[in-house]
Amino acid sequence: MLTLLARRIAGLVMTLFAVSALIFLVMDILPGDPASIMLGMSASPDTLAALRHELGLDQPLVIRYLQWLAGVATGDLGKSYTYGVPVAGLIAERLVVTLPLALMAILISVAIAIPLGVVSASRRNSAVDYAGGFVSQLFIAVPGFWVALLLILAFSMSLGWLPAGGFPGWQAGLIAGLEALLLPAVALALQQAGVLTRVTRSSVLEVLNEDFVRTARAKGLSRRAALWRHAVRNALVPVATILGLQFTFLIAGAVLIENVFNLPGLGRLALQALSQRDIIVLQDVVLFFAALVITMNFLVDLSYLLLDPRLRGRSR
Amino acid sequence: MTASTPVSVRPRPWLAFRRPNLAIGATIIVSLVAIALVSLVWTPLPPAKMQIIHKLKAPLVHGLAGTDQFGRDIASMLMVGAWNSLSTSAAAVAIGASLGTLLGVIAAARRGLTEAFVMRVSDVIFAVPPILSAMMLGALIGTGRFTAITAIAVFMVPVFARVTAGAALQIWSRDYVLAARGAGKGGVLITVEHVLPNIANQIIVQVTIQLGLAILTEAGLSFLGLGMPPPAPTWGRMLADAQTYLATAPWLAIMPGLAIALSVFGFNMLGDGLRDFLDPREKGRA
Amino acid sequence: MTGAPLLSVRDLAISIRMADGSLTPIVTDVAFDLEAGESLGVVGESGSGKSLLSLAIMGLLPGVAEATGTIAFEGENLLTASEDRLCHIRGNRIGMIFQEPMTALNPAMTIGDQIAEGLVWHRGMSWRDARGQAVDLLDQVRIPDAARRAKTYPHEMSGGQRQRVGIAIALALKPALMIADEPTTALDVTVQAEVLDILDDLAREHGMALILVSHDLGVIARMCRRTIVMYAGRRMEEGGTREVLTEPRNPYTRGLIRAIPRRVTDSGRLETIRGTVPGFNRLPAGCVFSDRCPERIDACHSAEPGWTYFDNNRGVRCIRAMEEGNR
Amino acid sequence: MSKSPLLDIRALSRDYVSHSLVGASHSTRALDEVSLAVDGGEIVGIVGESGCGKSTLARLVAALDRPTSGHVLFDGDDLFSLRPKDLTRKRENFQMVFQDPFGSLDPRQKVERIVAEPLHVLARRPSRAEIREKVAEMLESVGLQAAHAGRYPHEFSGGQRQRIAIARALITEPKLVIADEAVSALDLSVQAQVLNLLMDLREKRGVSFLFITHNLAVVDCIADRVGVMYRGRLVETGPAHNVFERPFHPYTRVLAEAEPSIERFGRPTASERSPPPLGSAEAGGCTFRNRCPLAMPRCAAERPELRTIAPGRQAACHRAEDMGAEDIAGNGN
Amino acid sequence: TQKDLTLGMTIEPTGLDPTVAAPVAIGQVTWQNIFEGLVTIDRDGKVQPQLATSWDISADGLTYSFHLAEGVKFHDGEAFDSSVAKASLERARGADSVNPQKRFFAAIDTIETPDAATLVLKLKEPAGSLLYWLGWPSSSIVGTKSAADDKTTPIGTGPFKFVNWAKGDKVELAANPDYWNKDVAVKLEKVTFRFISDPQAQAAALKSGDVDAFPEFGAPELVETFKDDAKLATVIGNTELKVVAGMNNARKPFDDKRVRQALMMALDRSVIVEGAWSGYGTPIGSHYTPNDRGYVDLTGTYPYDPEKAKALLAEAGYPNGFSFTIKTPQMAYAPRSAQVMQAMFAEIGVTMNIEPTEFPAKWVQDVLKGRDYEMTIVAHAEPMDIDIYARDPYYFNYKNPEFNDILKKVEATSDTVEQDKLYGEAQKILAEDVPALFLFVMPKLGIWDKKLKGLWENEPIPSNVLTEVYWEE
Ligand SMILES: Nc1ncnc2c1ncn2[C@@H]1O[C@H](COP(=O)(O)OP(=O)(O)OP(=O)(O)O)[C@@H](O)[C@H]1O
Ligand SMILES: Nc1ncnc2c1ncn2[C@@H]1O[C@H](COP(=O)(O)OP(=O)(O)OP(=O)(O)O)[C@@H](O)[C@H]1O
Ligand SMILES: [Mg+2]
Ligand SMILES: [Mg+2]
Repeated sequence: MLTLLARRIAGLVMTLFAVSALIFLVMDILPGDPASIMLGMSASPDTLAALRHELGLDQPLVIRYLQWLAGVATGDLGKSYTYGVPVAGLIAERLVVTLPLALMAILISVAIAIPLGVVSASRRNSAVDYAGGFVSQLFIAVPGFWVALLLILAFSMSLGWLPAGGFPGWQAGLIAGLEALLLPAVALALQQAGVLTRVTRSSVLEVLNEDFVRTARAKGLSRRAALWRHAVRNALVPVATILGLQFTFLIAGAVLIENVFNLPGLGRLALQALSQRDIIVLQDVVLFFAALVITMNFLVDLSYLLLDPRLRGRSR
Repeated sequence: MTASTPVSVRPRPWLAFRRPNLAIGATIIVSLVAIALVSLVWTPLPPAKMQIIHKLKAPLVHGLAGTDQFGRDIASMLMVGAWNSLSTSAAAVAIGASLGTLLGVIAAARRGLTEAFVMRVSDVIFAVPPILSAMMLGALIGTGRFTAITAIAVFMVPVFARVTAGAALQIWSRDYVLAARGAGKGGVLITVEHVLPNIANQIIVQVTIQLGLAILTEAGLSFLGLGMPPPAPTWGRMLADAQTYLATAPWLAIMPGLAIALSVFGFNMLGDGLRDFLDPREKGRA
Repeated sequence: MTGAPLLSVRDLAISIRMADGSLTPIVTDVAFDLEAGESLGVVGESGSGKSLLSLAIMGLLPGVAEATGTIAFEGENLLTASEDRLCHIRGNRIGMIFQEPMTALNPAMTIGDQIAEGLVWHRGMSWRDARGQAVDLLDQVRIPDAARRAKTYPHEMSGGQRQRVGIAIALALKPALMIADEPTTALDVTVQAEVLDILDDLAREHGMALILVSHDLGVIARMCRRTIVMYAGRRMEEGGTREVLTEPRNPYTRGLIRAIPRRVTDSGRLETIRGTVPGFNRLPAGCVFSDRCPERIDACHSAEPGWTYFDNNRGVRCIRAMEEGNR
Repeated sequence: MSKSPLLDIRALSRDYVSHSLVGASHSTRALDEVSLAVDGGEIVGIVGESGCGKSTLARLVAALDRPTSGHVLFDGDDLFSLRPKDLTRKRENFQMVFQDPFGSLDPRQKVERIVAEPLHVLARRPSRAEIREKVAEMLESVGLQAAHAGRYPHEFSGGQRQRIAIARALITEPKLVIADEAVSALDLSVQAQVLNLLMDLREKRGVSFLFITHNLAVVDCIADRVGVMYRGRLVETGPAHNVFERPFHPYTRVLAEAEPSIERFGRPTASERSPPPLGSAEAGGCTFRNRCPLAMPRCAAERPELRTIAPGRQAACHRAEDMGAEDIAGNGN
Repeated sequence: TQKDLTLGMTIEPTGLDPTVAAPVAIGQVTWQNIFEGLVTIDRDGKVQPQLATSWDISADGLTYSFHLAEGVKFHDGEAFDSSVAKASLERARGADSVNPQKRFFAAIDTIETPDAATLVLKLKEPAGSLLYWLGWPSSSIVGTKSAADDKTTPIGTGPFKFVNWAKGDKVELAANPDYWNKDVAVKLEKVTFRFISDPQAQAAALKSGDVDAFPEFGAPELVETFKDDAKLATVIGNTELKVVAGMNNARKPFDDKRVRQALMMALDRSVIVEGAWSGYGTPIGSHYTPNDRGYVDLTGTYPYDPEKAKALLAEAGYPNGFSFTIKTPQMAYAPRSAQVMQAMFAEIGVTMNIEPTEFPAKWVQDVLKGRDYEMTIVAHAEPMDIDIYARDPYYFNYKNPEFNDILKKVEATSDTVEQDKLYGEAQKILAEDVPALFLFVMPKLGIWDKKLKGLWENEPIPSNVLTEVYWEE
C-alpha cells in the first residue's frame, strides 16, 4: 500500500536529484576554471593542464556528475579543490557556527514575536496594536545587513560590550561563543521577528473569531485565560509552519550577516566556494541547503500532526 | 425605547483612508514614485558628477543630503536610486507575478501531476538560497540590471505560484465554479472568468508585499555588487560603499538605509492596508 | 409570585457601531421575565437579533455592540456588572450552548479537559477530580463509553456527539440558567431529537431555566412553555407557546406559521410573506413589519406600535391586535 | 417499460479515496448502487441525513464528477460515455442549483453575466441582444426585475440570490433541474417563496426536478415522488405523502417521527422517540440494523435490496411488510 | 612580556602550500614563517642567504653553486640536504608540476648534488633574475615526505610550526624550538592569523584588541579613525600592488599610441588616489614601484592635461571622443578608481562604461585568457613583474621588440647595477608607450599596537615575516 508518507519521501528525493543536477549543470557552464584561479596570472598552460588532471576536471561532465552522486550516496562528499580537505569536515566545521546562530536568531525572534503578536491581536486597534504593527513593519523593512552595521557601531565600537565579529570557537568557552553570536543573531532575528509577529497576530485574530473561544468565555474564563489557553495554542499551528520555514531561510540567508560579522559559517563557505569556483564544495553545500529546506518542509508537515490533533487520525 | 430612525449608510470609499495603514502606505509610495519620476528629468546635480574637493560633506553643508567620498550629491543619487530600485523591483515582480500566477492557476486547474510538478519546481527553486542563486546567475550572465531582475523574478515565481495555487484552489471549490462547470465551461474559461477575478485581490496584496521584498533583495544584490553597474546609483551600492564610512560619515549609510526601509515599509503598509480594504470580511457589514 | 424572578430583562436595546463610526440600533425594547425551571423560546428569522440577545445576557457581545437597559439576573444587573463578576457568573450561574457543534469546541484540547476546565476555573477543583466529573457529565449527556471518549479530541466525534459535549460543558457547573442559541440547527432531525431530549431531561432534573433560541417553530413547540417571536430586533409577540402558535395575534407570527411547508392543499401553493427582511439601515417608518404586512393600514406607517400586554402574560406589538375579530 | 424516463440512474456508486500522511489510504463508499428514474415534468425528492450521499448523487447526475461504477442515462444517452463535446451540448438540458445562495454566485460578476453563463457554451451562441433579452425574461419569470441584471450578488438577499441561481439554471430551458438543498439556507418566508417558484416552473414549463433536501416537510410539500437515502443507499421510494404516512422502512419512520412540527407540543411520548445509534454497522447486512427496532438475525447476514412492496412503493428492508402492519398498529394509539 | 600575536589578514589563503597555488595570502601566512627558500628577500627587497648560506655564479652566468646550511631539520624531523633541495626544485619544474611560477625554473637545465651540502644548478641560458626568484614563496623548499600534504598541514624548515587551521577563521602557528638558524632569535611563541574580510569588522577587531596588528588594512577611508587612537600605530608604506588600467593594445582605438597617451593625460592620478583610496597610495608613471630597485619617477611623462589630451585625440582622429567599456573586478579599488576615471574621461569627451566582472573567475576567463576586453583595471601583485609587457601572449597584447630586448638583457647579466639601469630604460619605454594607464601603487596600511615592533613597513614581496617581531616592554 502506497502511503502518502512514502510518496512524500520519494518526492523529496526527486527534488534533491533535480537540485543536484541543476546545480551541477550551472556550475559547469559558469565561466571560470578552478585551476586557473588557483594558479594565478602567471601559470603556464601545461601547469594548468596538470592541475586540471589532478583535480579530475578533464573528465566528461556526466562522469563527474555520476562520480559525485555516487560519492554523496556513500557519504563521501569529496575533497575541496582549494582547501584540499574533505568537504564533509568543512561543512561540519561551519555548521557549528551557523546552526547555533540560526537557533539563537529563532529564539530571539520568537521571544519578541509571540508576545507582541498575541498582545497586538488581543487588543486589536489599540495603541499597543498600532505600535506593535509599526515596529514589526519596521523590522521587516530594515535591511538586516544595515542593522548589523548599526549594531556593530553601537555595541562593539562605541560601547565595547560585545565582539564586533569573528568567532573564537566553542573551545574558547560557551559564553565567549554565545557572545560572538549574539549581535549577528539579533541582526538576523529582527526581520524574522517582524514577519513572525504579523503571522502570530493574524493567526491569533483568526482564532479569536472562532466559536470555541466564545465557548471558553462562556465557561467563565477571563479574556486573558481564554486567549492564552485556547486561542494561542491553536494559533500556533501556522506560526510553527512559518517558524520551520524561517529556520532554513535563516541558515541560508545568513550569508550577508556572516560576512559583516566575519563569522566562519556555511553561507560564507558557499560564497567563497563560488568565487573560487571550488565547485565540489559549492555543490555539496547547496545540496545540503536543499536537503535542509526540504527536510524542514517535511518536518513542518509532521509538526502539524503534533499540534493539530485533527490531522492525526485518518484525514477527512 | 428610542424610535428607530433609519440610519442610511451610503458607500463611502474614502473612509478607507481613515485606516492609517493604507493612507500611510499610499502616501509613501506615491511620493517615492513621484520622486523617482522627477529624477528622470531633474536632479539637483547630475548624480555622477564628482567634486572631490567637496567630498564627504555632511547634509545641508553641501547639498541636501551631503556628499559621498567622491563629492557626489547624495540627494541626487538617492533620487535616481529611487528610480533604479523601483523600476528594477517593479520589473522583477511583474515578471515573477505573471509567471507565478500563471503556474499557480494552471496547477489549481489541472491538479494532480501538474500541481505536483509546479510545487516540486517551487521546492527546487526555494531550496537554493536566493543570494547564492543570484550570485551564480551573476557569474553566468554578468551583473547588471537584467541579472538583478532575473534573479529576483526567479525567486518570486514560486512565491506567487504557491499563493495563487492556494487561493485558486479555494475558488475552485466554490459552488459558482461548480455551476460554471455545470454550464459546460472548461478550465481555461473558468480560470479567466471566475478564478482570476476572485483571487485578484490576494495577488494585488501579494504584489505590494513582494515589491517591498524585491526592493530589499535588490538592495542586497547591489550591496554585494550584483546590481546595476556604476555610475548608476543604487541604494544598495550606496549602502555598501558607505559601510566603511560609518564612523566618519554616518549619513552615507543612514540615507540610503532610510530610503530602503521607508520604501519597504511603504509597500508593506500599502499591502496591509489593501488587504484590510479589499477583505470582504472587513467591509459591507450590516 | 415570590420575590424577583431569576432573570428579568427590561428595556434592552443593542446597537452596533458601524465601520464609519455611526451606531445602528439592532435590538430594541426587549423585556421578559424568566423563573427558575421555566423554558422560554425565542424565534425569528435570520438576523432578527436572537443571537445578540443571548450574547447580551451572557455578557459576551462582540466589541462593536453596545447594550443599554437592564438584564437583572438574580437581582443583579449584568449590564453594569464588572468583568470579574461576569466571569464568575458565566459558566457558574449561566451556561450557554452554541449553534455550531463543528466549531464551538477547541480542536486541540481533549473533550474531557474542555468539560473539566470550567470546574477547575470556578470551583478550584484539581484537574484529576474535574476530569472524573467530566466523565460523569459525558455519561449524563448519553455519550457511550464516556471514560474513553473523554480522552479524545472533538474531531473524532460526530456533530450530534459534539453538540452533547457542548451541553456537558455548559452543564458542568449546574447553572441556574441555560441559554441555547440554535443548538440543533446544524444537526439532522434524528440527532436533533436526541439532543433536544437530553436538554429537556436535564432542565427538568436540575430545575434549570432554559432560553432556547431557534428559527424552527417545531423545535420551539416541542421544547418551550413560553415563546417570544422576534422580527428586526423587536419582540412581535409573546405568550405561552401553544397560544402563540395556535392563536397568533401578530400578522408576522401568522405569516411565519403559514409559510411552514406542509402537504400541498388544493391551492397548490404555500402562503408567503411578501418581500424580505429589510436591512437594519432601511427599516420602514412606523411598524418595522409594515412594508410586508398583508393586514397593514395607513396608521401602521405613522408610528411604531408599542408593546401591549393582555391576559396571562400574553403580549403583542401590533396596533390591530386589539381589533375585535382578530382571530 | 412503456416510455423511457427522462433521467435514468442505474446502479450508481461512488467511492472516495482519502490519503493520510501516516497510515494507509482508505476509501469510503459515498454512494452505493443507487438506481432511480425521473420522468418528464416530475419532481422527485431525495431525503436523508447529513453525509448519506445526497450531494454526491447530485454531482454525478449533473456530470460534475465521475462514478466508480454505474450509469446515468439522460434522454437515453449515457452521460459518462459521451464525448466531452457532446456532453457539453447535452448540458443545456440539465442544470443545477446549489444550496448556498452566497457561495454559488460569483461575487465579482454582474447578475446578467451570472445568469447568462450557461448560454456561453451553446452550439449556437446567441447574440448580445438576445442574451440580454433572455436574461431579462428569465429574471422576471423567477420574480425579479429585468433592472436587477446590472447589479452584483451582494446587493441581494438570500432568497433573491437563490432566484438568480434558479434563473441561471433555467436559461437554457433545461428539461431537468437538479436542486441540491436549494432552500435549506433560506428563512421560512423566503423558503416558501422559492418553493412556490419551483412548483410554478414545473407547471408552466414542465421542468423536472431532482430535489435534494434533508427537510421532510419540504419534500412532502413539493415532490411527487420521494427517495429516502441512508448511508449511500436508497432505502425507500414512493409517492411523497404516502411514504411519510406509511413508511415501509424503519429509517423512514424514524425520520418522519423526529421531524418537529408545530402541531406537536411538548415532549413526544416515549414510543415516538427514536432509538440512539449504537456505533456504525459493519460491512454486509443492513446498514441500519443497529439503529433498527425491528432488527433480526437475517438483517446482519443479508443485505436487503430495494424491492417493490406495494404498487409504486419500494423499500430495502426485510421486514417492510411487518412495518406496514406495525404502522397501522402504532397509529391506533 | 607578551609572547603571542594575533595578526589580521583580509583574505584567507586557499591551502597553505605556496608552491602549488598562486594566491599571495598563502605566502603571507607561510613564507619565512613556516617555509624557507635557498635564498630570501629582505625588507628592502634585497636577496639574502637562507638555506643556502652562500653561492657562486660562474662567469657565463650558467652555473649556480649553492652552499647549503647544515643541521637544518624540517618540522617533522626530516633532515634538509642537497637531495631534498633538488627534489623540491624538481617538483616545482617537473612535467606535472602545478607550481604557479613554473616559468621561474624554465632556464634550469640540470640540478646536481655533488655532496650533501652543495647544490648546483646548470642553466640553459643566463637568468639574471633567478636568484631573486629563488627567494619567492613559490620557490620554497619543501620536504620530500611532507610535500604532498603541505596544502593542509604545511611542514617547513622555518622558525614557526603549523599548529591548526580553523577554516574560514584562523591559522595558528607556534615557535619552532628546534629552529636551525641560531643567528636569529625568535621572540614570539604563538602566532594567530585571523582572516577578516570586512573592513568594518577589521576596524572593530583592531579597536577591541581582538587583533594586534593588521599589516595590510583593507579600507583606507578608515585609517583616519585610528589616528587618534593612543594604543595603535598607523604605519603607511608601499606594497608591490600596481594599480594599472590595462588596455587591449590590439584593439581599436587603443592600438593608436596617441589615444593611449591622451587617455593618460586625461587622468589626474592624485585625484584618483584621493577619490579611490582616500589619498593613500603613490602615483606611478610606469609599471614599477618605489620599492623596486632602479625605480625612476616617470609620473611627469604624461601629466594631467585635459586640453592637450583632447588635442591629441583629435589628432588621432577622435575629435568627438569615443566610447568603450572597462571590465572592473569587484575589489574595492577597481570600481572606485573606475568611477573617478569615468568622470575624468567624460571631460575629454570619452565615454567609459563600467562592466563589473567577477574576479578571479570571470576576469581570468575574459581578460587574462580570452583577451576579450577593451580596458580593465587590476592591481598587479607580483614584485618586479615589469616583464609581463614582454610576455606573449599576455592580456595587454602589447608588442614592442625594443622593450623585449631590454628585458632579455636583464636576464643575460647578473650585475645588479647593470640590471637597475636596464630596468630604468624599460620603465621609460612603458611610460612613453602607455600600454596601460599607470595609476598608483597601493599603500601598505599597517595598523598595529604601538608596542609591537619588527613588522615590515613596506612590502617588497607579499609577506608577513615574523622572525624579528617582538613586543616592547
Ligand atoms: N459583530 C457584528 N458586527 C456587525 N453586525 C452584527 C454583528 N453581530 C450581529 N450583527 C448584526 O446584528 C443583526 C442581528 O444579528 P443576530 O446574529 O443576533 O441575528 P440572529 O437572529 O441570531 O440570526 P441567525 O438566525 O442568522 O443566527 C444582524 O443584522 C447582524 O448583521
Ligand atoms: N470529495 C470528497 N472526498 C472524500 N469524501 C467525500 C467527498 N465528498 C463527500 N465525501 C463523503 O461522502 C459521503 C457523502 O457525502 P455527500 O456530500 O454526498 O453527503 P450529503 O448527503 O450531501 O450530506 P449533507 O447533507 O451534509 O450535504 C460523506 O461521508 C462525505 O464525508
Ligand atoms: Mg444567530
Ligand atoms: Mg450535501
